[in-house]
Amino acid sequence: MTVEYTERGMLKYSEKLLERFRNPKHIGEMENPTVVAEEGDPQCGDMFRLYLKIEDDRIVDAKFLSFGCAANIATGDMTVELVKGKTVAEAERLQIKEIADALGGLPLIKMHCAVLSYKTLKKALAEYRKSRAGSVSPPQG
Amino acid sequence: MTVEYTERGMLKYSEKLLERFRNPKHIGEMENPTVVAEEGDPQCGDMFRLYLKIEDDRIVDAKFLSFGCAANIATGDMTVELVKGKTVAEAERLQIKEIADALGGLPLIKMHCAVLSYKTLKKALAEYRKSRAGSVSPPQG
Amino acid sequence: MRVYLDNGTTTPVAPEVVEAMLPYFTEKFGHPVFPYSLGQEAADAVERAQEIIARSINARPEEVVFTSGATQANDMAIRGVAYANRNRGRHLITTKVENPSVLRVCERLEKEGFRVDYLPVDAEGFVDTAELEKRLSDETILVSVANVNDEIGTIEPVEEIGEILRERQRKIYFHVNAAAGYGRVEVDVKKIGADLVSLSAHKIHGPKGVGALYVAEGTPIEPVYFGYISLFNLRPGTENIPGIVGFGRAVELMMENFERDVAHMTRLRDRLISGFEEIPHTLINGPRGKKRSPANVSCSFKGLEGESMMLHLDLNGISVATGSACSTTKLEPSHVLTAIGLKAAVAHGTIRFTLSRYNTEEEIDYTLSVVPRVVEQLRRISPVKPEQL
Amino acid sequence: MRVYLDNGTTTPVAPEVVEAMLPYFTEKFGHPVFPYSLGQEAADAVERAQEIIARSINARPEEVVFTSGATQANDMAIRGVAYANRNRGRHLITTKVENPSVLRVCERLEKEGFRVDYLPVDAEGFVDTAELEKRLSDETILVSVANVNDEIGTIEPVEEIGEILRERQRKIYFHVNAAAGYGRVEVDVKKIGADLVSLSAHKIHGPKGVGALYVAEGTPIEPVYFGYISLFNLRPGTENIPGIVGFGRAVELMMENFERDVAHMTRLRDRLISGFEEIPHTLINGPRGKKRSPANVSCSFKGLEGESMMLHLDLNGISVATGSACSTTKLEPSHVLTAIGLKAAVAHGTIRFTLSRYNTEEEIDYTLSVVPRVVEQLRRISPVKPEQL
Ligand SMILES: Cc1ncc(COP(=O)(O)O)c(C=O)c1O
Ligand SMILES: Cc1ncc(COP(=O)(O)O)c(C=O)c1O
Repeated sequence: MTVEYTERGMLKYSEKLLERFRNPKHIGEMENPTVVAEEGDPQCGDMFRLYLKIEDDRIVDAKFLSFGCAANIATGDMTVELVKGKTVAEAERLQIKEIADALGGLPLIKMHCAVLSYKTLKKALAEYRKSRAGSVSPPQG
Repeated sequence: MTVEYTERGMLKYSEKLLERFRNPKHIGEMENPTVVAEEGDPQCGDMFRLYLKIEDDRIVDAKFLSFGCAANIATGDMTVELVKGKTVAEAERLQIKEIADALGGLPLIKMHCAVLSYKTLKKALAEYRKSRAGSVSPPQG
Repeated sequence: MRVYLDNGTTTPVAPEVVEAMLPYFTEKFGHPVFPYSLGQEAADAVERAQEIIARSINARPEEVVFTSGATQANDMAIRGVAYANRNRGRHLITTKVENPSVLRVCERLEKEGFRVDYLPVDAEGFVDTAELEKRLSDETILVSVANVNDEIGTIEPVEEIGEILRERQRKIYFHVNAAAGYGRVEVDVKKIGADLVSLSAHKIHGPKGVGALYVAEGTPIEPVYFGYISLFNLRPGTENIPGIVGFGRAVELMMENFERDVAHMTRLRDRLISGFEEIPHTLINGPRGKKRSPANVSCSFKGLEGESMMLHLDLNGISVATGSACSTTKLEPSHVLTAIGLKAAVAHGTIRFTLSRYNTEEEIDYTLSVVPRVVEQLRRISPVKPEQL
Repeated sequence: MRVYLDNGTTTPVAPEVVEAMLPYFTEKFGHPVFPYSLGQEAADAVERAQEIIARSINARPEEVVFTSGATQANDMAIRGVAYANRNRGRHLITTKVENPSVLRVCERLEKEGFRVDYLPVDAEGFVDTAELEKRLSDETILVSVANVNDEIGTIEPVEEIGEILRERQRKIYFHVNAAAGYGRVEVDVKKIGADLVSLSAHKIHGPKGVGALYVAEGTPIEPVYFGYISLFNLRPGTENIPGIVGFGRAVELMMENFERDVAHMTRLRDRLISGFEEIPHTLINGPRGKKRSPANVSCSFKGLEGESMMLHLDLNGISVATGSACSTTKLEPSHVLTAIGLKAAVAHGTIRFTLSRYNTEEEIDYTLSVVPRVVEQLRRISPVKPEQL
């Protein structure tokens, strides 16, 4: 076994992340969303629900609810921020790393939070595609 | 193995011992002693030389030299104190414990110092007896 | 307002303690190993601290060994006694609700070929003593149980356990981790029948980096640390002299104020509990009344997650602990909350409020005004409905 | 006059260090494991101290683990690396002149089936590097050598040793106990080629009860302590936060004043040496000049015994160490003095004077006026004639 460095390194939140946690901009329920998706499980300590309002293949509004730690709330808020106003195709190209980077990095042990909001987004977009299947053009390469 | 208590307990000097060490009363060389005895070895860290002046089987004067630690000097000084003015027979009855007790106790690890001055005393007295052999009465019970 | 309610994790050092320590940094800075005056001064200070601590637990001064904390004391005690008694048997018994500092050592011993039983607890966290009796065997050499559970405040029946062990013909050593209980409940090694007791200074307004292990005279124990021996064979290395002095002073203050502090903390504790009970979908973990640590309130607010709650309370100036009070890097819910049967989803919403003599009624008023608001706020943004849990 | 000349045993804490520590007792008293603000403050303080110490030895902050002293760092390093590499071989090499904190660990490993070679030294205390090359084998996994001998001040050729080890195809880990050398000579882990370096705060005007181990990234090392993990996997237990802060501040002061302090100590050292050389039948142990620690004067006054001398100097207000600087309970003469070939009778009359930045010229004048008088006084009452030794 090789020395593992301080667990603290794995826990430390960036100022950016904490700021997002304290003042999330996109949290809350949405009435009449185009699509809703949920991922996670409270038994595992985190759950994430994403609401998207999509018009003309563009995400005109997005909101989320979170049961989870500070990183969960902050990554959720940042995910919404990064896709709001984008086209569905653009949103589909979002990378986990972009979410983490936009928060000034994520402690390793909290990476799963970015994964959770990312997966929820993917699920929501897939659902949207499915519901529109045939009626819209497929996403560009 | 059972827990051994602090080594410090074995090292701590009593105030009485330190006072003796600081101000020994009987240290120094003696001219024309009746008998001189030496015990110990500088290689082992302590050496003790005892001078007795004996008149009519009574120790009328005693002095010592010491190469050794504070306990060595203090036990030496106390040994002399305890036998000075005594008869040879009385001096022969001195116990190691009396020396240690008179100093307010000795750290366990320093007990050998009392042993050293005691052995030197015994040796000196034996030598005295030997040199007087036949000319004096044997020690009483 | 700043309200510190995480005294189970660590406590502010008492001003009197800092004052007692100060001379030992710059004036009485000698090394206790040398018999010159500066050294003796340091050694005497260690002895005085041994006396104070011994008196506080009804032991003899030589039975107190200083360590760098309860973690080290637990490691020294459990492995030390296990190794020294391995020829008499290789079975240990502890509980499912011990502090990680005990559990990690037991797991280590399991890797080394010892067998360890982890006793279950009931819904309030009380160790199952009937189960203990069942598990005792001719191979059992050591039992380790904390006197107070650090997460949910359960005062464990250590005297009863001591009694059970004493009744056996075969000597079974009894270790009590009293890090969470010291200063909150009486710790009398004779009444408990403990052979080893771990203590920590920073839980009782002493400094971090110092603790103690009580080892009853004659207890077979092997050193598990090696190196330069200063004062204690079991714990090599230059002693943290100012820390030890501070620990001693902290214990003096603890003993002087014990009854008053306990009454004070109990009052504040019960006010917090009553207040939290009014918040819907909220559980109080652990027992009520006399069997609960006067300093502990553990509360599960359903439908929210503890870390967020902790950080929101922090934004409001209130410091608390969450989930497993001692470890936030593991993603599993607290092993203690799991052991008392809490669903994981509820365990994740658990906050621990722990008191000290320095908390005031005003601080409790403030806390009771903030907590319900934060709970509501977090429930509003949560996709998990409390009534579903 | 009070003159402290036992800085090799421990040092007074610098006033700046006490000042830096104070807020961490009563205000910034948080536990570093929690991400609430009080906790982060403590964790940040630990990180800052890691950075300071890393810079001082040319390492990276994450490579610095805090311990309760050099004793613990040595134990962690030597056993940790030995266990982690036991499959590659079970042979260690150290020297006959190491501090007991290293020797006791090596002896422990011998009991556990490791083989340890203890390298001889020459009359000035220099490790025999030719012998090192001879002893290296395909079983060798670790070499441990102090950079400065704590008793006689010899600056060991650790860079040369590092070079020898680097030239081997097979990786042999190199541990350097720098407790006595830190603050006296440069410690650059890269230049030395060290994989592990032990440091102690109380030897450089920091507080007792805190030290550090440098572990080069990628070094295989197993934990040898078990329990509650706070910040460091290798060293469980709540960190001594004020101590760590004080250690960091002490290192800052050390680095700021390094050249001046070294020049100052060197001057005082050489004055003491010149003065003592005028006392008949007196030996200076260890090398002269650049290869000697600026802080160390080791002197054997033939025909007298060290403890008496130490206590007589103490009566005159002067604190010094004797014989084995670190242990006065064993009755054998210092293993270091024996290793350099001193006769036991001479070794028993050895006094160690160790300097710090706080010693003054006046103190040296005073010491030089007292020492010859005490030597004469003790020789007068000694049955052993110096010329016979
Ligand atoms: C019950 C219990 N045991 C042990 C410890 C660890 O003690 P220390 O921080 O002194 O290492 C703690 C807290 O940290 C505790 O609450
Ligand atoms: C060379 C050396 N190594 C290790 C130690 C022990 O360090 P600590 O007192 O920090 O445990 C000392 C002195 O005590 C020393 O001089």
